[in-house]
Parts: sequence; structure tokens; C-alpha cells
Amino acid sequence: MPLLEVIHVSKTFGGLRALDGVNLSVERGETFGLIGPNGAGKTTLFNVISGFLQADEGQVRFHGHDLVGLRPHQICRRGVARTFQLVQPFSDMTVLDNVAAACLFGRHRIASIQGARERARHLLELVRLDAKASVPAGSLTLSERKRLEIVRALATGPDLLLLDEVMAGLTPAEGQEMGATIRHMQAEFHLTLLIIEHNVRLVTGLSHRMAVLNHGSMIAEGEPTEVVRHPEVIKAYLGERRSRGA
Amino acid sequence: MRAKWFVLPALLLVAVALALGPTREASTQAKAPDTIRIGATLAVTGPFSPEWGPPMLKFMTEWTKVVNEEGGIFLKEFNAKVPIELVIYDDESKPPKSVELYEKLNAADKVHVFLGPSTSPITMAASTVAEKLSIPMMACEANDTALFTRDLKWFAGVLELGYPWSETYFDMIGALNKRGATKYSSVTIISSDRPHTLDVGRGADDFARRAGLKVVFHEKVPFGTTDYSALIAKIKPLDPDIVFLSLWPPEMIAFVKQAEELKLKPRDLYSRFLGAGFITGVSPRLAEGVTGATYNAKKWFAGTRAEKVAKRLGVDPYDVAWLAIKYNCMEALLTALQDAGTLDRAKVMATIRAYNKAKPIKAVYGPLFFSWNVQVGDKQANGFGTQKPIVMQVQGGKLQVIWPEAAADAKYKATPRPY
Amino acid sequence: MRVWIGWALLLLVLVGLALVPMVLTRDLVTALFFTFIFLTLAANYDVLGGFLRHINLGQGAFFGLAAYATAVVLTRAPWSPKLGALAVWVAVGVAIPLTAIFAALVAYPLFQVRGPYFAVITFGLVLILQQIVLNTSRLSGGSYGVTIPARYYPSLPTAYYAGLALAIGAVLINSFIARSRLGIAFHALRDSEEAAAAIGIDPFRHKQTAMVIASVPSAAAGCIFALFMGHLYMETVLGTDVTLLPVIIAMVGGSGHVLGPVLGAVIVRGLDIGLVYAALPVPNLALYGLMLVGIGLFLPGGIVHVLTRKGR
Amino acid sequence: MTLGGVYALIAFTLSVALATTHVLNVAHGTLMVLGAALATLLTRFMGLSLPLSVLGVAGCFALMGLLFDAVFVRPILHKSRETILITSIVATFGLALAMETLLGFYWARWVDPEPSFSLSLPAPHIEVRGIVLSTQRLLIFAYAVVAIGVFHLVLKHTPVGKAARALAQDYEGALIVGVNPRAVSRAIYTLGVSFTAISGAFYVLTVPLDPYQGIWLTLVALIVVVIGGVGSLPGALLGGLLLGMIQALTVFFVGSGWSPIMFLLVLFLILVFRPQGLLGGRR
Repeated sequence: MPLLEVIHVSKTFGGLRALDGVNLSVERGETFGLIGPNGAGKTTLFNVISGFLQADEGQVRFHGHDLVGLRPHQICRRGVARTFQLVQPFSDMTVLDNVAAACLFGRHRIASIQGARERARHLLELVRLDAKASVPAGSLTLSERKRLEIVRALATGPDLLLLDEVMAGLTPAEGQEMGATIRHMQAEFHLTLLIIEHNVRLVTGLSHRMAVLNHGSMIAEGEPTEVVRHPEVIKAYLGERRSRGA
Repeated sequence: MRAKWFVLPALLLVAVALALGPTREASTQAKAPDTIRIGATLAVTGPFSPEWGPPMLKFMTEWTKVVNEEGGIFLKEFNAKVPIELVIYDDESKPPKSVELYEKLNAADKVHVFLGPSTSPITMAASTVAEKLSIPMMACEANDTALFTRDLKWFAGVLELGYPWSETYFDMIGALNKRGATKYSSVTIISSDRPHTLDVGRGADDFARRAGLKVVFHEKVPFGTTDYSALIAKIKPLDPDIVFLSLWPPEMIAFVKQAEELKLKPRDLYSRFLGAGFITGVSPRLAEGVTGATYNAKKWFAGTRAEKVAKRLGVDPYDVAWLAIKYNCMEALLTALQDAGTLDRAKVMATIRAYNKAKPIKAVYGPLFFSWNVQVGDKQANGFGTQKPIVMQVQGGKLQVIWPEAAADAKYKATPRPY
Repeated sequence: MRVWIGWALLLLVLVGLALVPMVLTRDLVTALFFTFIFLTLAANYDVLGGFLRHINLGQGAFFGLAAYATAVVLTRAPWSPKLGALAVWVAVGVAIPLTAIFAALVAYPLFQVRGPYFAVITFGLVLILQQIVLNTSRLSGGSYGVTIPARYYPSLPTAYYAGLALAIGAVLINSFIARSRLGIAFHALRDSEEAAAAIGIDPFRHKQTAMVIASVPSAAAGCIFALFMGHLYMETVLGTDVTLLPVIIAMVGGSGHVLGPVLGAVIVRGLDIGLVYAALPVPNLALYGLMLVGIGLFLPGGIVHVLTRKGR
Repeated sequence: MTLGGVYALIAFTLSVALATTHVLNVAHGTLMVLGAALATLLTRFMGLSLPLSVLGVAGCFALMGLLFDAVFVRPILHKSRETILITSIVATFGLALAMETLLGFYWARWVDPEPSFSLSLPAPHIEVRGIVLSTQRLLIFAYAVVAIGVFHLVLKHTPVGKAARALAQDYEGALIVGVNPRAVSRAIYTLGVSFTAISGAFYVLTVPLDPYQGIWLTLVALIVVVIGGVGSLPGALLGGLLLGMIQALTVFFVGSGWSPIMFLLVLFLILVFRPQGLLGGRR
């Protein structure tokens, strides 16, 4: 049984069909990359999985149980964590408490604040933010915020981690580093990853399998190297480029 | 949170406590005090002040001077005339504030007796202070029935309850109809949802019927209603002879103006309050012929301190609608002090309670005494007075008392609405 | 060391406040009693206003509801007169849970909205209660109000100590929240509701909890206020003063800081009381208003934040 | 119903200011009362004609708007959104208290012992097939339409107006693009304060005001803003008309006592089911 199954999910905004019968399944322990041009519906799919949006039709199954109808915090407690494309740190709180909050309220629900902070400190070391533990999260750089976003999601104790463009806006060096961190995390915590990325090259290097979304529909799925050579995919990306130029 | 931030409020409070603490002192009283101190609060500012505020303050202050020019009042206990001192604070139209201030009048200003504040809500709060401290309070412009049904021992007011407010007016209408001067038969009553205006409206309903009129429409409107167009549209087809408005000044002015817009033309328009503010508010043209309530009659004032004070301040007593209430209230308190002949609070209160129909205070408008143990609805009312409004009309842009005939400056003039 | 000095001073203040009815004159005791009532409301306001940054104009609703519930039980319940002095406790025992349940229920519609909309919808709640009071005259007396029988009135010292206890309680609740996991959840929600939900914090349940916590001391304050004033008018217990003053006190002192409402109450009420003593020829309210202008402009974000240099 | 137009206008000026500068002006209603007071003073006690006194009010309050902007808005404009909101609430609440108290106190001392601001316009009625139309109401309505039109044109077609709309839509974004919030706030407050004051003058043609009604008017305006959606002109218009209409219909068909309840119910329903206001775009 796959860890996550998305079965024929559709979502419409006004007249726009953002998701059109999307099917997807992610196996335990794998890294699954989801790519597609801007506006393809990637983030909408994340929002549906994590409960921020309700699908018009279709099912989302996690560990074989239906997630539809659950609210975000409930989904988090079942073991699905996510990051936001536009990072949303708790900017007035310290970096440490950002992560401690996730330990307190996530899946493991550590009872004491002290215990949560200890665990948070340990996790911050992992992404090399331990030096910044006591500064307000609002004062971090973009790259640091992205790392905080990931480690905060990780601190909720998920089985499945949804990463929404965590490498966007980073320098190539920072991107490489981020990739290494992600790999390291996956190994240490036995995570299953679903990654949205606009940058095809980075995600190809990370993923075991990949899928391509365009105009709300899945147009290709398979081995990363195969997928990027798929004619529909090339057309989708080129088409996008052409329309941008116009 | 650092501990030092506890220090600041702490120091402030301690400083306040130290500065204000040692104001308590034992007082032993043997000889006549320098002054008789009378304490009061007044809605000088805040929402009630447009009716009660600064002009009343001026009037009260000037009145004190006039009393003292006559040497003050004679107290038998000291066998001497003692000047009076009026200590007035601004209660900002807030009941809790007046509670603080009446406590201050007692604690800091050491007043001998209390004069009531303005309006029922504030009087309601203030009267509990009088009761707790056992200080006589003479209430002025407050006639909410609830004030008098609490079995207070230290509280009396000069006004009659709100219910018979319109008695004089409907007496007049009844008399005029009998004489054939008018042929009014239908009344519409609008009352604002406040205790006083509701009482007046309820009373009007009964007194109108007693005068042989038919109440064709009676509606309670939310307090503060300013758009009456829909209501007027509803009244217009009924074409009542009399529109009786038991409303507050801004509501009243809005109604009268909108009645013109929608051409509602009652033969008589009665306003619960009439004063300079009303005439300028609706414009003299629309005010012409409007009848309404007042406590003032120049005929009554002739030769009194009120006339003297008004002359000195250069005000027409008719312009300040409720001036006579305050005046009668202050005078009643002085009379009670004089009759008691002492500043002993229990004796003063006993004197106030002893006035009755046979032995009243001679107020300008007639006998004033306080009623005790009167059944009102399911409750016993105590301590309300006898002062009741009389009827006024705007004639030639001026206010004239028209009823009762003994106090009247002019006769009722049926005036068609000017539109 | 300095911490100890702080605690010692705190103790001194508390002892001082406990001695007040024996030392100060009745008017000041009364003024302090009202200060405690408003401080309680301001501290409660800050649970939502400070910790969750929801400007709540409806704090007065809980105050007024409890005040009315107390008065209605004492005057309308047929068994009240038989209970003697116990009736007061029964009335309070009805009023406070009733208010807490009310707070839990109204949380459902109120928290549908955020930002300025929340301020308006909570103000709307007060307006609705006003209308309910005015239109249920048999129960509430309508605009005539209700009179509580004099035998239930507390003495001034009793009222004072009850007010003091409430104010201390309300401030302690805030300081407890600030240190607890609830505080962390509130803080997270105020910074980003989405992110908070994504790490497992239930936004609605926490906001509802905040509202219920904040309603209890306010309800108790309403009960004492009702008993102290003896007669309830809609405008006195559900009016603009009760609605706006706590907000202003919290904001002047510094919203979101445990000591903010305390400082705010000392300053705002200090001005109010002090101006009467100053006996100036200009109306006090005008000067009071101008001083608020000064405080607002020169100490932006509240006095605590300026003092702790955390002003944002 | 015609008063709906005035409600809409005062609501809209409040809402534009709130959306572009994050300043919540609690003294908004008090400025309206002040405008009514000045107009009353000019016509009733100085004998000016209505148009002249409206001009006078416009002039005085344009200056007042500049002053307001300089004292209450500029010094805090660079602060965070939340600080601006809190600072402005405290400061303008103080301003409202001070203004209304001074106005009430000194008006009663110097001008009229019972302060009430109201203007009258002895004008003929227009009767169309038995329906009486009041010229005063027509005038008020015409004013509201014209003023809203002027606002609309200013916002749509002048550089300052475009900048204001940009600020209202995306504050941070607009700042990055180089919009100068100071110039916008000056324009918005000069225009907004003078229109608010003139609205006061027109309002008292049918409904009198007393010095202490200002804060209440602000709250009413805020409710209208919320019904319509912050920053939305048609929203404010719809909110204002809805307010007037619900009141009129309930009074006529149900009874006066029910009109506030009906109105509040509508407010609640709108907020719960359409939290961004009837015509508000974003939450």
C-alpha cells in the first residue's frame, strides 16, 4: 500500500480548473518530485493534501485512511507536514521557539516546554541554525528562513514531508547545500518526501520518481530522466516560455 | 519580563497613597461652621450635557452668590445666618464617575448635604452613595420611577414621577375642546426607549383617553433614532390631530424637520421639551405653534431669586428649559435646612420627610412635599415630589406659557403647520 | 539581586493595596475599585488583543451579560429571597458559568473573521446584547433597568478587595499564559495562522479557549460591579465606556505585555482621578483627551514597549 | 434611505484612510460633527448662505486635514502596521474626546446654551404623482453622488489616486515600487477630512447632531465599511444604502423597535458568510 494516494482530485476556482482529476501515489521512503510550469496547480495540490483547501472531488489517502474533510492541524497530527512557498516563520518568536512550538503541537506533542526546547535545539543543529536559536525569526536571511521552515515542519514528527519550492530564490551554492540537507534529513528520519520545485535540475537530482503537472492535469510520470525527456513536458515548458516572451 | 517593571506602577501607587492618605481628620463641631456646604455633580460635559451642562453651572454658581448676598440662611441651632457654599463637580455624564465624586464630596469636601445630579441614570448611582453615607440628598431632574421604589431613607426628589407629565397638557386640550375652541379627537404618541420618555408616553396614552381623545397610534422607537421618514409615512394616512412626541432633543428636532419634508400636518404638535435649543434647532418657522412642556413661568419667577439670577446672567429663563427644576430643588433644600434649623443630617432628613399636603414647602409653582409609601404598579414609591411641567407654545418665535391659566403669558393659538 | 528587589517591591505594593481601605478615604477607595474593574477588563482584553492580536471590542459583552445575569437571578428568581446572603453566591455561580458558555458559543461566529472585521463583529456582539436587553423588558427591565435589592449590596471594603483580587487574578492569568504552551500557541497563531495550523495548532480551538479564559474574570467583574452599583442600566454595563475604555487602557500601557494593562490602568485612571483634584478651569475630559493624544503619539505602541525598548 | 448616501461617503473616507495608511481615525465622526457645527455657526449666527458656508467648511477642513495629516499620520507612517493601528486608535480617540468636550462646553457657553447643530433650508417640495419628494433629501443625495464621483475620479485618474490604490492593494509592494506614502496620506486626509466635514453640514439638513455623537458616528461608519469591504468604493455605497434601506423597511413593516436588531443580524450574517465584506476582494 502506498503511503500517500491522491485519487482523481479536482479543484476549481471560479471558472478556473486548477486541478483536473489528478492521480498520484507516493511510496513509503521515496522522494517524489513534482514539477510543472507556473500556475500548473502544484501548490493547489499541496493545499488539498494538507487540508488548507477542500477538493471538489476525489480522495486523498494517507496510510490508507481518507484525509478529505480533515483540517490542517489534524492532518499534521496524522504525520503530514508541509512548508510554505512564501515562508511563514513566526517572526516575533525566537528561532528556537518556532521549532519548539512544532514539537509541542505536532504529532509527538511533547508535554513540557523545556523538553520541546531541548528537542528543538537538537534539530536546529541539523540545519546549522543553532547559533541563531535566540534571535527573532523575523531577522533571518531568506536562506535561513527556508531552513527554519523545513526544520519546523520536521519537528512536528511527520512520515510525509511536503516541500514547496524550498530551493527557490537561493543561490546555486545554497541550493546545493539545501539538497544535501534534505538528503541527510530523509536518511536520518526515514522520511517520505514530496517535493515541488520549479527548478527542474535540482529536483531531478533528488527524486526517485517524478511527475509533471500542467494546467491541472498530470502529463507524465516515471523515472526522472525519462520524465524530463517526455515530449509533452518539453512542450509544456517551451510553450510557457513562448507565451512569456509574447 | 524584568522585575524592575513592577517598580514603576508600584511607586506610583505608593506615592498616590502617601500623598492622599492623611486627609482623614476627626471633626468636632460646636460652633457654627463658616459655610453650609452643599455638594453636587453636574453633567457639564458628556452626552447629557447639551441639556444640563454649562448654562446650568453658571446659573447655580450665580444663585449661590445671590443667596449669600442676603447673608445665607438662618440656622436656629447657631442662632445665626450662615452663608452657603456649593461644591460642584463635572460627572462627565457617567454614573460610576458620579459615585466617585459624591464620595469625594463627602470625604474631601466635607459637605453637609447633597444636591442630586442631572438625569435619572446618574441620580440612580449617586443616590446609593447618599444612602450608604446617611447624607440627605435632594434630587432635582430625575423622575424615573425606579429611583423611588428602592426604599431609600436619605433620598427625596422635587419632581413628580414621569407618568403624569402630560396631565396639564391634556387638561388644556380637554378644556379647549369643551369650550369649542378646538376640535381635536385623535392622538399619535411616539416615545423614545428610555425610562423617562416611556413613562411620559404611557402617561400621555392614559391622560389623552381621559380627556376624551382617541389614541390612534403609539410607538416606542429605539433611543437615538434620527430617521423618522418611514415612521412618518406610516402615521400620515392616520392624519392625527395631535402628534405627541416624548423624545429627546436631537430626536425631536429630526422628527419635526422630517415631518415637514413628508408633509405630516397635525393640528397640534407637542414636544416633550421646549427651549431656545428647540427653536433654533428646527428653525423658528417650523417651531411656530409647537406646544410643549416647561417648568418655567415668568409669572412665578417675579420677585424671586431666579429672576434676579437670570437678569444678572442676561438669560431668558425660558431659553434654558430645565432651569426651574434646579432652582426649585436648590430652594427646597435651603428651606429644609432652614426649617430643620440645624446641620444634623438625621434631623434635616426628618424635616424633609415631614412635609405633607397640609404643611408643604411653598415653592414658586405651588405646594411642594414628598410622597411616601405610595403604591405604583407592584411597588412602593417613596420620596417623589410634586413639581410637574406646564404647557408652553411657540408664538411669534417666542416661548409663552399658555396653561395653567394662572401662570399663562398668552392663550393657546391653533397654528397650522407652515407647509 | 535585582530580581529580589523587584519581588520585594511587588510585595510592598500588594501589602499597600491591601491596607488601602484602612488608610485612604472612601472616595479614593471607590476610585481604586473602579480602576480594578477596568484593569480586569483591560487584562482580559489583552488575552485576545495582545496575545492573539485580535482587537476585541466585545469584552464588555461578557461584563454586561454577567452583570445582568446576577441582577436577574437576584430579582426575578422566586427562590432568591429565601436564600438570604447565599443568593449572591448563587447568582454569581450562575452568572460566571453562563458567561463562559456564552463565550464558548459566540466564538463560533466571531472567529470566522479577522482584522478590522473582528473588531466590528465583536462590537456588533455588544450592540446585539444591548438590543436583547432593551427588548426583554420582563426579564431585564428593558431601558428601565433592574434594581438589585439593597440587602445584597457589598460594603465598600468588600467590593474593593473583591476588585483587587480579580485584577490580580486577571494579571496572573496573563502572566501564566505568557509562560505556558498556550502562550506559545497564541503567539504562533498571531504571527501566522496558516503556519500554526500546519504544525498542528488548532486555530479555532485555541482562540475559543482564549475567549473563554478572558470571559471569566470579566464576568466576575460584571457581578461585583452590578452588586456595587445596585441598579443596572443598559448604558452603564453595556455602553461605550465598558467597550472602549479597556481597549484604550491596554493600548496605552502596551498591548501584548503582561504589565501593559497594569501600567495603562495606572496612567489612564490616574489621569482621570488626578484631574478632578487639579480643579482646572478647562473641562477635564478635554485635557484627558489631549493627554491620550500625547501618549499615543509620543509613546507609540504603548508605554511598556517604550520602557523595555521593544517598541516595534 | 437618502441618508444612506451620506453614510456611504463618511464610511468611504474612513475606509480609504484605513486602507492606505493603516490609520484608524476614531475622530472621524467627531470631524463630521465639527463640520456640522461650523456650518451651523456660519449660517445661523453669521448669516452666510448655505453654499457659502459649505465653501467655508471645505476650506477650514482642508486645512484641518493637512494639520491632521502632519500631526497624527506622518510621524507614525514609517512604523509597523500594528503600531500604526494602535497608536492611531489611542491618539485619535483622545482627539475625539478633547474635540467633542471643548466643542460642547464652549458652544454652550458662548453660542447657544443647548448645543444642537442643525441647518434648515426652506425649499419647496416636489410632488410627483402624489409622492412627496423633499428637496433637502434630493440635495443631500445629489451631494453624496457628486462627492463620491469626485472621489472616484481622483482615485482613478490622478497620480496620487493611483498611488493610493496601489497602497491599498499591496502596501509593501507599492513602497518597493516607489510610491510615496506621505504624499498619498496628505492628499487622502485633506480630501477626506474636508468631505467628511461637508457631509456633516449636509447631514444636519435633516438630522440634527449634538457635540457628543462623534464616536458613535465613527462606529456606524466602521460597520458600513465592514459590510461593504475595506477600501472598496462601491462596497461602501452598497453598505450605506443597505443600512438606510434595512432601517426604513423594518420601521415601516415590522416596527421601530426591531430595526436595530434586523440591521445587526444582517451585519452578522454578512460577516460570517462573507468575511471580506460584500464587495471586498481580499480577506
